[in-house]
Parts: sequence; structure tokens; C-alpha cells
Amino acid sequence: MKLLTAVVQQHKVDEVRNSLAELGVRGMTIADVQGYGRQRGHTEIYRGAEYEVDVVEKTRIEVLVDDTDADAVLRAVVSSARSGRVGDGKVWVTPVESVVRVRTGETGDQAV
Amino acid sequence: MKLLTAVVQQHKVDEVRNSLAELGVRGMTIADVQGYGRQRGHTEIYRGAEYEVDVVEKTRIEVLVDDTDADAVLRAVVSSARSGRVGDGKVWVTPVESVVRVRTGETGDQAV
Amino acid sequence: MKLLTAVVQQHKVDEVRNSLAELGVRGMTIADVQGYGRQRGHTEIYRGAEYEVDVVEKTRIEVLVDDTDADAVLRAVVSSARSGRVGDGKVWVTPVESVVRVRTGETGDQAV
Amino acid sequence: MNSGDTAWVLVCAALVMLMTPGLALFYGGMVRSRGVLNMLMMSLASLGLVGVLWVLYGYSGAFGSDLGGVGLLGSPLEFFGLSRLVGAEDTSDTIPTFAFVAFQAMFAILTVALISGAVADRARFGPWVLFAGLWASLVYFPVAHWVFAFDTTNESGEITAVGGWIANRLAAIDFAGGTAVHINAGAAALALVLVLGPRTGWPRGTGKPHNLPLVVLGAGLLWFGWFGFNAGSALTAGTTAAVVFVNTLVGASAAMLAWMLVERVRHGKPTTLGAVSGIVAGLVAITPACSAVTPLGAIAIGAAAGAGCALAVELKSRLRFDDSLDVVGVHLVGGLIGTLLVGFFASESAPAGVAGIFYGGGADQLWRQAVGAVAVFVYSLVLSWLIAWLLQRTIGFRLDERGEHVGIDETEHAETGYHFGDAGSTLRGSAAGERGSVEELEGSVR
Amino acid sequence: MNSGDTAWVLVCAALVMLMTPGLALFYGGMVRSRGVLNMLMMSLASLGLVGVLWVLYGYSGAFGSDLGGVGLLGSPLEFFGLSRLVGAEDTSDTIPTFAFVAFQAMFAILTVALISGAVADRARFGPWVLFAGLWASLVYFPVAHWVFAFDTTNESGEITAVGGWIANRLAAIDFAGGTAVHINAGAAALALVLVLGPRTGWPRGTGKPHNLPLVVLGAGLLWFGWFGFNAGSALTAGTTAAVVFVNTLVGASAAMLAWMLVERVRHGKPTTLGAVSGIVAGLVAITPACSAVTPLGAIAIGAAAGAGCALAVELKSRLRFDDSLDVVGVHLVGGLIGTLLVGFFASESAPAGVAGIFYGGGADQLWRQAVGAVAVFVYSLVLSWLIAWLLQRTIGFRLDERGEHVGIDETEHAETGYHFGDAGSTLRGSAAGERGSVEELEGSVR
Amino acid sequence: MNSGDTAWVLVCAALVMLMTPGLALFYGGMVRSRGVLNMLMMSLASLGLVGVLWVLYGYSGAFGSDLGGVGLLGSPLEFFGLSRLVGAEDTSDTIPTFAFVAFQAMFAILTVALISGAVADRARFGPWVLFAGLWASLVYFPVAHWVFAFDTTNESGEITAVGGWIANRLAAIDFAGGTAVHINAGAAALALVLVLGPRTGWPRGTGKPHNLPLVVLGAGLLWFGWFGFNAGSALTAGTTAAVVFVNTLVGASAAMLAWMLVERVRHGKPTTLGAVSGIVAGLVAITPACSAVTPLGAIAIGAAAGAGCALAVELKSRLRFDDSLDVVGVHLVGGLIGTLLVGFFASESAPAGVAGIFYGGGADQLWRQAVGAVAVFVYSLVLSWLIAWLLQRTIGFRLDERGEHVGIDETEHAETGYHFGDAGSTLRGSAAGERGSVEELEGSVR
Ligand SMILES: Nc1ncnc2c1ncn2[C@@H]1O[C@H](COP(=O)(O)OP(=O)(O)O)[C@@H](O)[C@H]1O
Ligand SMILES: Nc1ncnc2c1ncn2[C@@H]1O[C@H](COP(=O)(O)OP(=O)(O)O)[C@@H](O)[C@H]1O
Ligand SMILES: Nc1ncnc2c1ncn2[C@@H]1O[C@H](COP(=O)(O)OP(=O)(O)O)[C@@H](O)[C@H]1O
Repeated sequence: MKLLTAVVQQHKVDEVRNSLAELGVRGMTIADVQGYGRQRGHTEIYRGAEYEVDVVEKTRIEVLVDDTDADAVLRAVVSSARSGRVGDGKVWVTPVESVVRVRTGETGDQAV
Repeated sequence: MKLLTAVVQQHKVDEVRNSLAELGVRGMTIADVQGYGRQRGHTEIYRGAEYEVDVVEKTRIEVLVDDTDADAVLRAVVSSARSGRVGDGKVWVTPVESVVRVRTGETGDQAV
Repeated sequence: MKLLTAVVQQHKVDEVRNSLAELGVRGMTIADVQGYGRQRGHTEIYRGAEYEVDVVEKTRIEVLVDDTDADAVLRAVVSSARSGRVGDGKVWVTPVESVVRVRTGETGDQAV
Repeated sequence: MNSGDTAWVLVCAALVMLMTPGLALFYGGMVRSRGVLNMLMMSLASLGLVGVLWVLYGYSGAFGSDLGGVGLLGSPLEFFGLSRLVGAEDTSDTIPTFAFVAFQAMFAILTVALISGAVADRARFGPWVLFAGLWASLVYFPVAHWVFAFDTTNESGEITAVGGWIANRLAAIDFAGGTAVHINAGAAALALVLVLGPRTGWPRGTGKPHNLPLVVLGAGLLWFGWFGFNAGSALTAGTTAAVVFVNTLVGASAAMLAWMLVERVRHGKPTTLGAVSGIVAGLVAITPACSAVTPLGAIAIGAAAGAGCALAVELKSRLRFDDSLDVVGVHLVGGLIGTLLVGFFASESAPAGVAGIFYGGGADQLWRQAVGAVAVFVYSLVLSWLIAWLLQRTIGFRLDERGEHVGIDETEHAETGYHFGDAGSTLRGSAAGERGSVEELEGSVR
Repeated sequence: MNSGDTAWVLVCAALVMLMTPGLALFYGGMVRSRGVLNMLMMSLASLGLVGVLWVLYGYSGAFGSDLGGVGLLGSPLEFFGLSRLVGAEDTSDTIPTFAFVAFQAMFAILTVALISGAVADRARFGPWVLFAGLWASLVYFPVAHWVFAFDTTNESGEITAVGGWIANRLAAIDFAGGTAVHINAGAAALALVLVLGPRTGWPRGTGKPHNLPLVVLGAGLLWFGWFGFNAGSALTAGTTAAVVFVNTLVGASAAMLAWMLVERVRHGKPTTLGAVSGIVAGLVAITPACSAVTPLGAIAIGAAAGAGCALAVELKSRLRFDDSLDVVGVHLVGGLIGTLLVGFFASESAPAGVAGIFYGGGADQLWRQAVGAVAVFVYSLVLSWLIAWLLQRTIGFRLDERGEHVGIDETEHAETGYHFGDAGSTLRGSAAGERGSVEELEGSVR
Repeated sequence: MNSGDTAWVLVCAALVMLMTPGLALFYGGMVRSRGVLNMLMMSLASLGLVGVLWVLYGYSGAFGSDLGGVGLLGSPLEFFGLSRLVGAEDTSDTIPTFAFVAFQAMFAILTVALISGAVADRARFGPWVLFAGLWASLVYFPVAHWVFAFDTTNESGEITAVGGWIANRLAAIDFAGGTAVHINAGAAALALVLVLGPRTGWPRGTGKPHNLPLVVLGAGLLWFGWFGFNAGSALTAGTTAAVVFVNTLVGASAAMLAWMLVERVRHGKPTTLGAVSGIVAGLVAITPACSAVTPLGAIAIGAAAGAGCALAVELKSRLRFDDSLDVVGVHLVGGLIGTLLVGFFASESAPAGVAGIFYGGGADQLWRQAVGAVAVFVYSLVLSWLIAWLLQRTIGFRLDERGEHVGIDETEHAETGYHFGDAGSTLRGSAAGERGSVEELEGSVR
């Protein structure tokens, strides 16, 4: 089991989801996060005081995948999340020792 | 050290927390997330336009636990988060190489 | 590659960021989370009904770092996030098997 | 026709109308976020349904010729659709009948909406609409007749048309509706709570107010509109309206201070929700009394209501009924306080010209007040309970547990109050058109 | 001078003024959260710009001496800056000219703001301001002359000053602006949508209303203000105003019920957005008709508008135009329904005293209504299209795709609507001063 | 008694009352989200406390018989509790005394609330309430006497009762309170900032406005209410009120445009916060001038205030004082601009009938304006500083650093403004009752 975590542009979520669905992966967990990186933020002005916002809104996607699928899923995420511009984000894979589906208690590949 | 991550139904958080407290685990970190999975979302209607909301609000719980406790904690989370219906969520365990308590600099089991 | 996750006091984020910048680490991903731990929450009152809020607002920081930098980064986070009071939070390190920069497809150390 | 009086009453009608959206926001901000829309919708439904019913037969039931001359009900079909009134010669030397129709319409609408606060997060919407219609017809319209329909007399003082029994035979003082509006709605709220039971999980885990600025906004609009409610009830723009206006101000002010003080003493800190609750409690209590007391009397009544209601709302968890947003604790208790204190604080120098116990009058006025209050309370409680019980037994009033769990907004209205992020939902096929043509469209952007 | 009438018209002017912020919130809550500020700003800009233009030459163009006596335009410089009116002897026995100026100013401001709902999230702000100014000058001021400028006659009935052609020659009934305001704005909205094209990604992924309580608040303020809009148009505080007031209430009430019913039948659940949309649709439709029908007629027109608009707003995705917040579906369609139904439901007993088809009159009034509606529609559509097209061709009206993607608030106004958390932004050097001195300052806290 | 005038003044009193909740929301939206409630509470406290004080001795201090005939203070106990006024024969042929009492009460309340914007996020609530009471008593009531209490004269023009020195001896023009309200509050705000010091961390990290739609709503309600504030100050519904009304509209409109222009030039983009700040700046500046200028003059004064305040608010970080929400930059600066420009733009054809420098008058009026402005500024600054300093020295006015860090809402009011999610808090034992009985209760749901 692997856990694939991706931090991507917010508007890419639907595309990532579709590309994973094509691989048969339907489950995932997403969250709103804020990213710092190469991508510059923007400036806001309130009554003449300028604020530099150096975070960028991103979406964090977590997908549990079978060892054998990990590579294909990684590739699918990367290609569907890519726009080619700075700020496209990162994807990383970490090892998972065990997974349980809460409803049934199933573990391992059955659980995802 | 292990990191146990659980994605559960929002209203199960208190029960999970109580069951962990019984095991002596008091610390944890939680966040609002949105899940895709087998569980169907719902439909919203705005001026006749129907929106299919296919995410479900979930809560993500992270608990750092001692290697030896990992199994018991996992079991406790699973049983307290279970309702038996689709959408109960997942729990997974990942290896942790080191943990530090910021306040004291303690590491390892002392830190949690 | 390592993934360093820190749960810290919200108002320490800027300091953590600065200390990492000094080590040359500029990228990171942050999220609002809620923590349970030793730190007590506070009480809110609505028309005489008292609510015990036992979560504390925290910020969760994720940083991908090179194996060799992991230790230095860990130390920097710990020292910059410390106030010495209960509730300063935790930092932990987990192994990462692979990282990809979405924009370029670069992997490993190049990706962060 | 007096244009100044007409302008005044029409403006006041608009002010009172605004109270219902104000109340909706006041209530809406107090529930958890996934129930805010249903809370808003219960008030909106009253604006829709009671607005129409008022024109059809409500005005007639409240202000039509008394049936049998006993002061219990007006003839409901006499002015059906107001048709007889349109184009009729209107020789009044104060205001046109239609101005009075409009002003009183807003009272009916608001009173029904007030009830909804008791049943947050658990009343199915369809049955609520039915309840609103039945309650307005069977409870509000008659009670409005009792309290607001005054006898008409000719120059020699003979009664030419009989009005409601509380206003005339009993001669209880209820200037702007402490009984007809607040005790009435409070009793209905109590009945609904008894029939529907508490929210699942109550009192643990039913949530804190999700948007207090919205609550403050609602309270601000309520207070603003309440000047129309009370001072408009003078029906002319003169000294009475002006005195009532000042009393409405200081009654609420004093109540706010009193509520905050109680909180400060009992819980250590004055809260925002407490302050605005104090405002509303004070406004409720001064409503029946505003024409009968001096400004100092208004301060006393306001302070009593602020402190009294602050204590009253803490009782519900002890008495174990989930009056979710304290309709009983604020409107019933506040209405009783105001109605009864008239018997003590009424001053002969005030516009109503009656002396209460503290101003040299006897207990005469007090028992009149008490009889009026009890009559409305009992009538409303019994009728409301029957209507609600019937609805629960037949079509089912209460939301099922799954619906409550998921949230009533989603279950009953297929909507969510807020979307601050934008991920995660797609427009369904039908409305979206085929994909191809959408892309075509996008191409057409110049 | 009649102080009652003056008080009435001035209060109504204030009520109508409040409709523009109300509309801003109504619209603002309906867009996605990263476009809420721009939506608010489009209405605010109208308050700023049209307010000033009205004083400069707008009032004069609408109500100055008719140019050539053909009823098309007032003389725009006659009352430039209103200078001639200040201090002029005002012997009217009803209201001061300035009260009328103020009241009508608010109509001009609101009408321009109404249009903005059609172009959510994609109109550059500078060009919008230009559009607002040009549209007010070239479309609204003339049309207001057509519809609202009545002939002045002397005692013997001779015309001493010629007014607009629709009000006088055609004698269409448009009491408070079904044509001049709603059809006019609706047609302009349609033109803007045609020129600017749909939002990128529309109809998928352009988001749901981000803040429905804000939408409900906006609708509440609109309804409240609309009493001033309609009943104030009587310009005196008397029976006409009172009848209009009641019609404005029940027209909206009935429309709300009708819209909810349509939703219940077609989609299974009545929604909050539907209920408030029904309110607005009913108010739009009753606007031209409110003086011409009985309360029962108002209920009929309201119900027709509520149901009609509920169906109309579903057409846009089929017809493939992104009228984002349904200005066409609600204001154009509702305005047409109300204007035309006058021809059917007008009753001789109502203040306007004209009989429609259902009340024994012939089709005479109907064709007058139709001609008025079509004339305003065509004029507004063509002119609005030309102005928008010109702006798009020259300076570019539409936001670029990057701007749309990032969000129009950030792109056009450098702001974000909401910041519920507080992490992640630091004040830039210049405004912050050097760091050292800031710390100094902190030390000075006593 | 004139019913039209009475209706007008009472409605205007209600409009001005609404300004305080409007201001609360305007301010509340501008602070960071964890301070919104305290900001709302500071205004609410004024509604509570000053409302009561006004009735007790405030009205009497401002409008009671002048003490010593020097125009400095009314006799504070003459009308204690307004008791002498209730039931007194009121033979005025315009409005009842109580209408005037109500109208002026709202001014006192609003002025105190205005100050609070300067000390966001750091003033302890208890001391704030004390400050509000002391400031109203020692600063506002006297200054209101100076500016708003006019001499009473008999038919032959002899003075029968002496009023305030600024209104009568100096004869400065301050129609609706440029000095008494805005300069007064602005000077007090400055004093508070000096005593309390800046927020910890200011100017970095003290946060951006957390809810701009709320700010826009507040501004909308302020503008709406301001029509009552200015035009109501005429105290009759006639030409003066109507002219003032139009000036209040265009003054604000022009100021909004001017502020947006300054932003466009200096920062590249017009912002929402800028637009609404411009509205308020324009309203402040036109307040003293609205009866003395033509609409073109109002546009000029509005534009000057919009641009002037837009520049002024940028100074605070340079001058290093944390006037958090720009009470000084908008109300003091705007009030000065308006008060002084009367000396230039006053036109004899306007209702006040005085000519300023640009309209052929000499500098006479200008120095009167300047003396009035300076007198109020100095008096308010000194007294306010003393009161605040005393409170800080004795009971401590400023919140401690921990409280600021955690957030003032939690520290002072034990509440949080918003709860959009629902996780993470459980009701404490006492209020929840034992668990068992709760489950019992749940079983009773039918
Ligand atoms: N070292 C890191 N650890 C964790 N997250 C990171 C790291 N670097 C970047 N990120 C995340 O990836 C996002 C994109 O990174 P950025 O450097 O802006 O662009 P790119 O990946 O295209 O070079 C950031 O907004 C942040 O959320
Ligand atoms: N492969 C996955 N990776 C990460 N999270 C998942 C995955 N599958 C499901 N989840 C999370 O678990 C939640 C429950 O999953 P779901 O399939 O709906 O029900 P169940 O686990 O009961 O079969 C989802 O809402 C999602 O948050
Ligand atoms: N076992 C744990 N697993 C995950 N997160 C934890 C754990 N214990 C504590 N935390 C997080 O660390 C934060 C600080 O912990 P706390 O015990 O309050 O203080 P300290 O670390 O200073 O002893 C908590 O709010 C929570 O978010």
C-alpha cells in the first residue's frame, strides 16, 4: 500500500479526479491548503496599505493505492494536474503499513 | 513511532476521541476534509439548475502513537468510527522516523 | 526524501517560515487544523449555556526535504516554533519514496 | 384624509414588514450553519402565505363586523379579498383603510414567523407551511380581533360596531401587541416544542450560533422596525407616537444593560448574544406598555425584562424542553413581564392615561392585564398544540433522524448556506447542455 | 406645500436608495466567493456615478422641457446642476421639486445597477463604469422621459408643458416603472450578455451562490425599499399610495408561493433561492400594475410572474446565454408579464380607474401596454448593444481569461471578500515603516 | 401640531437609530475575524448606555435651560427622566417635544459609537462602557448644547431662552453635526489612540478586513440612515429637507468617485473598501454643509472630502498612530473639510442663505467655521484624553498582550463570531444535565 499525496492548483482537482477515475481509482480525500513556493502571491490594497499575500490557495489530494498501481496513479496525477506554469505543485509517495476500511474492517487492498 | 491517519464521518469525532482517551491517548490533530468514495453525495438545486455534489464532508484525524500501541489504537478508532454504512471512511498507518515535542525538544515516545 | 510535518501555534508560522528560508527551504504547504493535547481550550458562553471548547486552532506545516537536510530543518522548525508554553506542538518526519514536481516532471531532490 | 398620518402609518407598515426578514436573520445566525436556510425559509414562508391569507380573509376575520357581538371573531368573508374596500369612498379624516390593512398585515406575518425559532433544525418544511396557515387562521386572526379591534362609537358615544373583548370589555392595555403577538407566539412555540420534542443530541452537540454578526444585524433591523411597530400603533403622527417612540428606545436600552449585567455577574463576561437578546427582550416587554408609562417606567420595565429573560432562558435545559432559540424564554416571558408590569408602572401622565399600582392606581388594571395575558396564553397553547399534534399524527411534522443528521438545509431545500471554497460539485447534465456545445460557446467569447 | 406628502416622498426616496445596496447584496451573495466584491462594486459605482450625472443633466434630460414637443427627450441643460431650481420660489401645494428630484434619482441609480447581474465575474470594472454612464445618459434618461414625464395642464385642461410619449400620447399604464426600469434593464442585460459572452467554463464550474443568507438579506431590503418605489410613486400620501402598498405586498407574497410551488413540482423541493427569486419576480411584475388592479388582481399577477419567471430562468442554459444572475429571466420576463397583464387585470375600482379585458374593458389598454413594452425593449436592446460593442472593440470590456481564472475581485479590486483565518500575509514595507520604529511604538503602550 | 412634520422627524429618528447598527457592521467587517464581536459590542453598548443616559439627564444637559446664560451647558436635572415633559401641554405647531428628544437621542448614541473604530482589538470592554458614559456626559452633552441648542425668541425677536454659543453667538453653520458629531468623535478617537497605543504587532500582522460584504452592508445602512440624519435636521418636511436630501446624495456620490480615482492613480485599482470609505467621507463632509450649498457645491465638497480622506488615511502609518479603522482620517479630517468648506461654497440661494467666499461673501463665515471647529476639537481632545488616561491609570483600559494574542472576542466576550464547521466543542456538564435524562428526552420524540 502506498499513500500518494498531491498538492495541486485548485482548478485542477476535477481533471485529476477524472484521470484517476479512468484508472479505476474512485476514492480520495481532499482538503484546502495554502502553499508557499516559487509561485508569487498577489498584492491586496486596503485604504492604501498594500499587503503582500505570499501564500497561494492549493488543494491537497490524498489517495491510497495498491503498490502495483502506485506508479500509474502517480503518472496520471502529474499529467492531469500539469498546466506547465509555476505553481503546479508536488506529488509524493509514502509507504503505508496498513489500511482498514472502517465500515467492514477489511484491510489491505480490499480496503481501498 | 507510527502515524495513524483516519478519515471518518464528522459526527464520529467525539466518539473516536473518547475511545482513544480510554487508551490513554489524548493528543491528536484534526482537520476538515472532503471525501470522494463509494458514498454518494447529494443534489443541490439553484434556480432549477441541479448540482451534483459528489464530495462528502469528512474529518481527518492524525494520531502519533507508539509502535506497541499502534494496533490497539487502530482497532479503537475503527470500532468507534463505525456506523456500518457506506462512507465510514479509512484508517491507515504510516511509519514515522522521528517525533519531537516542540516545547521541550523531547523526542520519540516522550514526545507524544 | 523526507516529509517533515509540524503542528504548531498559528502565530508561529511566520517565524518558522523565516527560519526555513535561512536554510534555503522556500516551499511548504500549510493548512488550518485543530489540535487536542495537553493545552486546555477555552470556554464560550451563549445565553448562559457554557461550552467547553477543547480544541485549539493550530497550523499544520508540511515540508519535503532532502534526506541530508532533514535534521537541520527539523531543528530549525523546533527552535523557531518554540514559545516554551504548553501547546507548542509536534514535529515528525516520515520517509518519502518519491517526489515529483508536477510542472516539469522532475523527481527526487530536483523536485522540491 | 390626513397626509401626515397616512405617511406615518404607511412608513410604519414598511418598517414592520422589515422586521420579518430581520427576524429571519436574527434566528438564522443563531443556528448551526447547516440549518440556516431552513430557519430563513420559515420566516419567508410566513411573508408569502400569511401575506396572501391576510388579503383573502385574515383582515376580515380580525377587523370585519363582530360575529354575534361577543367580541370573539370578525366576519371572515365580509371583506374577502378586500374587494369591498377597493374604490369605496373613504371619508376617514385620518388614514385610508388600506393603510391600516397594510400595517396590520405585517403584524400577522411577523407573529407567525416568531414561532419558528422554537423548532430549529427539525421541522419539515411542508408541514411548517401548513401549520403557519392554520395557526394564522385559527389562532392569530381571532386573537387580533380580541386585542386590536376597537369598538366604533358615534358622536354621542354609543357603540355602532362591536370590537374584540380584550380591547373593549376587559379593557386590558396592550398598545402594540404584548398579548396578541408575543404571548401568543410564545405559547405556540411552547406547544410546538412539546409536540416535536428536542433536536437529536440536544442539549449536547446541537451547535453554537454559527454567525453572530448576522444575529446582530437581525437585531438591529428588528429594533429599527420596532419603532414602526410600537409608535405606528398610535395610527397618527403626534404626541402619543413620539412618547411611544422614546419609550421603545429606552426600554430596549435598559434591557440590554440588564441582560449584560446578569451575564457579567453569573458568567463573568457580557456577551454579544446576550446584548442582542436583551434588546429583543426589552422590545417585547415595552410593546404592550409603551403608551402607558413614562420614560422612567420604560427603563424599569426594560430592566426587568432584560434581567428576567436572561434568567428565564437558562431554565429550558433544566426543564428539559428544547426551545431552540428561546421563543418562550424571550417572547412569552418578556410578553408576560411587560403586560403585567403595566399594572404597576402605568402613569396617568402617559398617553394611555391610566394609573398603575406604583402611580396611585389600584390593582384594577393589573387583574385586567392578567386576565388578558392568561386568556391569550391558554387559547394559543391549546389550539397550537392541537394543530401541531394533528399534523404530526397525519402527515408527520418532525424531520426524520437521518435528515437532522445530514442537516435540514440539504434535506428540505437541497441547498447549502455558504460556499466559501469552490471545489467539488458539478452541474448536472440536463442543465449543463452537452459538453460539445459548451465548448462551442466558450469559443464565442469575443 | 403639503408636509405629509413631502415627508412621504422623501422617506420613499430613502427607501428606494436602500434598494441599490440591497440589490448589491442580493447579487453579491449569488456569485462565487471570489467575485462578490466586484458584484457589489458594480452597484456602488452606479450610486456614485449616476448620482452625480442625475444632478448634472439627468434630471433635466428626463424632466426638462420637452425638446420639440414630441415626447422623446427633455432639455438636458435646462436644469444643469439643478442650479435654476435652488432657491426658486416653489409654490407647489404638494411636494417641493427637490423631493421629486431625489425620488427619481434613486430610480435611475437602481436601474443601472440592475443590469450588472447579467455579467457576473467577467466585466472589467473601468469599462463597466463607462458603460453605466453612457447607458444612463443615452438610454435611461430618455426612457424615463417617455414614461415618467407627465404633461402639465392648466385648470382648463390645456397642456402647458408636453411630457413623454408613452405616458401621455400612448397612455400606457406603467405606475412605477415596469417598462422604464425593468424591461429597460432586462433588455440591456441581454445585450451585455450577447456582447461579452458567457463566463469561461459556463455552465459547468461557474459556481453556486456562495452566501445565501446574504441573498436573503438583499431580497429583504429590496422588498422593504420597493414599498417606497411603488407606493411612493403616488407622490402623495393617500388612498392611492395605500392601495398600491397592499398590492406590492401581496403581489410579492403570491409570487413567492408560486415559485416555490413550481420548484416543488419540478425539482421536488422548494429552495431558498427560489423563494427570494419569487419575491423579486413578483415585485417586478406588480410594479407597472400596482395602481391599476385590486388585491386579488395583484395576487393573480404575482402568481403568474412567480411561476413564469421560475420557468423562464431555466431556459438560459437551453438558449445558451449566460445571463448569470437571471436579469433577463426575472426583470425582463417579469416586467413583460406585469406590463401586459395590466391589460387583463386592470379594474375600474382601482386607483388608475381603467378596466382591462377581464374587468369588462376591451383590448384597448392591452395594445397600449404592448406597444410601450416593445418600444422600450427594442430601444434599450439596440442602444445597449451598441454601447457595449463599442466598448469591447475599443478599450475591451471583457476580463481576460487569466483574470477570470484568478477571480475578478483580486484582478480588478486587489481585494478578497472574506478572511476568516488570519495566517499568511504581511504588510509591505512602505506602509509598515521600518521594523525598528514599529518595535519602538510597541514599547510605548502604557 | 403638524402631522407631516412629526411623521418626518420620527421616521428620521428611526433612520438615525439604524446608523448605529450600520456603523457596528461597517466597523465589524473591517477588523480581523476574531475581533468582530467586540467591535459590534462597542456600538451596541452605546445604544444601551447612552440611550438611558439621554433620558435621565442627557437631553436636559443639552437642551435644558442654559446655565448662566453663557451658552456652555443646559441644566442637567431640569428634565431628569423627561418626567416634566410627559403629559405636559405641547402647543408647538410643528412637532412634539418627544419627537425632538428621540431624534437627538440617536445623535448622542451614534457619536459615541463612532469613536470605537479607533481602538479595535485592544480596549477592555468594561472600561469602554465607562468611557462611553463619561464621554457622553462630559463631552457630548455640552458640545451638543453649544451646536444644536438654538435661542428661543418671541415674536418681537427678543431672546426668551439662551442656547449654545456656537449656534447663536458665533453663528457657525453646522446643520447636522460636522463639529458636534464628527470632529468631536474624531478628536476623541485621536485621544484614545494616544492613550492606548497601537495593537501589538501593528502595523504588521494586525490583519485585513475579514468580511467586506459586511462592510458594504454597513455603509449602505449608514447612507440610508444619513438621509434622516441630515434632512431630518430640518425638523420639518419641506423645501429645506428636500434640498438637504439631494445634497446628501450627491455629496456622498462624488466622494466615492473621488476616493476611487485617488486609488486608481496611486495604487492602480479602485477597491471596495475605498469606495465605501469614500461614501462615508462624503457623508461626513456634507453633514455641516448640506443646508448651505447648492448641489454643485455639494459635489465639490464631496469630491474634496473623498480625495482628502483617501490621502489622509495613508498618513497614520507614517505618523505612527494606530487609528485602526480611520476614525481620525475619515471623521476628523472629513468633518474639518466640510466645516471649513462651508466658508467657501455657501450659496445664498441655498436654504441657509449665507454666501461663502466663492459666492461673493467675504471670509466672515470662514472664520466662524474655523473657530467652531477648533473649539470642539480642542475641548474634545483634552477631555477625552483625560478620561481615557484616568481609566488606564486606575482600572486599566488596555487589554493585556495575551488577550490581544488570543483575540478580544474570546477574552472579553467568551464568544467566536463564526462557526462554519461544527466539530470540536461540547456543552459543559451543568447546562447539559446528566446524560441519562437527555436520552430519556430523546425517547420522547413522537
Ligand atoms: N518543499 C515543499 N514541501 C511541501 N510542499 C511544497 C514544497 N515546495 C512546494 N510545495 C507546494 O507546492 C506548491 C507549488 O510549488 P511552487 O514552487 O510554487 O511551484 P512548482 O512546483 O511548479 O515549482 C506550493 O504552493 C506548495 O504548496
Ligand atoms: N483510495 C482512497 N484514498 C484516500 N481516501 C479515500 C480513499 N477511498 C476513500 N477514501 C476516503 O474515505 C471516505 C469513505 O470512503 P467510501 O468509499 O465512501 O466508504 P467506505 O470506506 O465505507 O467504503 C471517502 O469519503 C474518502 O474521504
Ligand atoms: N499524539 C498526537 N498525535 C498527533 N498530534 C498531536 C498529538 N499530541 C498532540 N498533538 C498536536 O500537538 C498540539 C500540541 O500538543 P499539546 O499536548 O497541547 O502541547 P505540547 O506538545 O506542548 O505538550 C496539539 O494541539 C495537537 O494538534
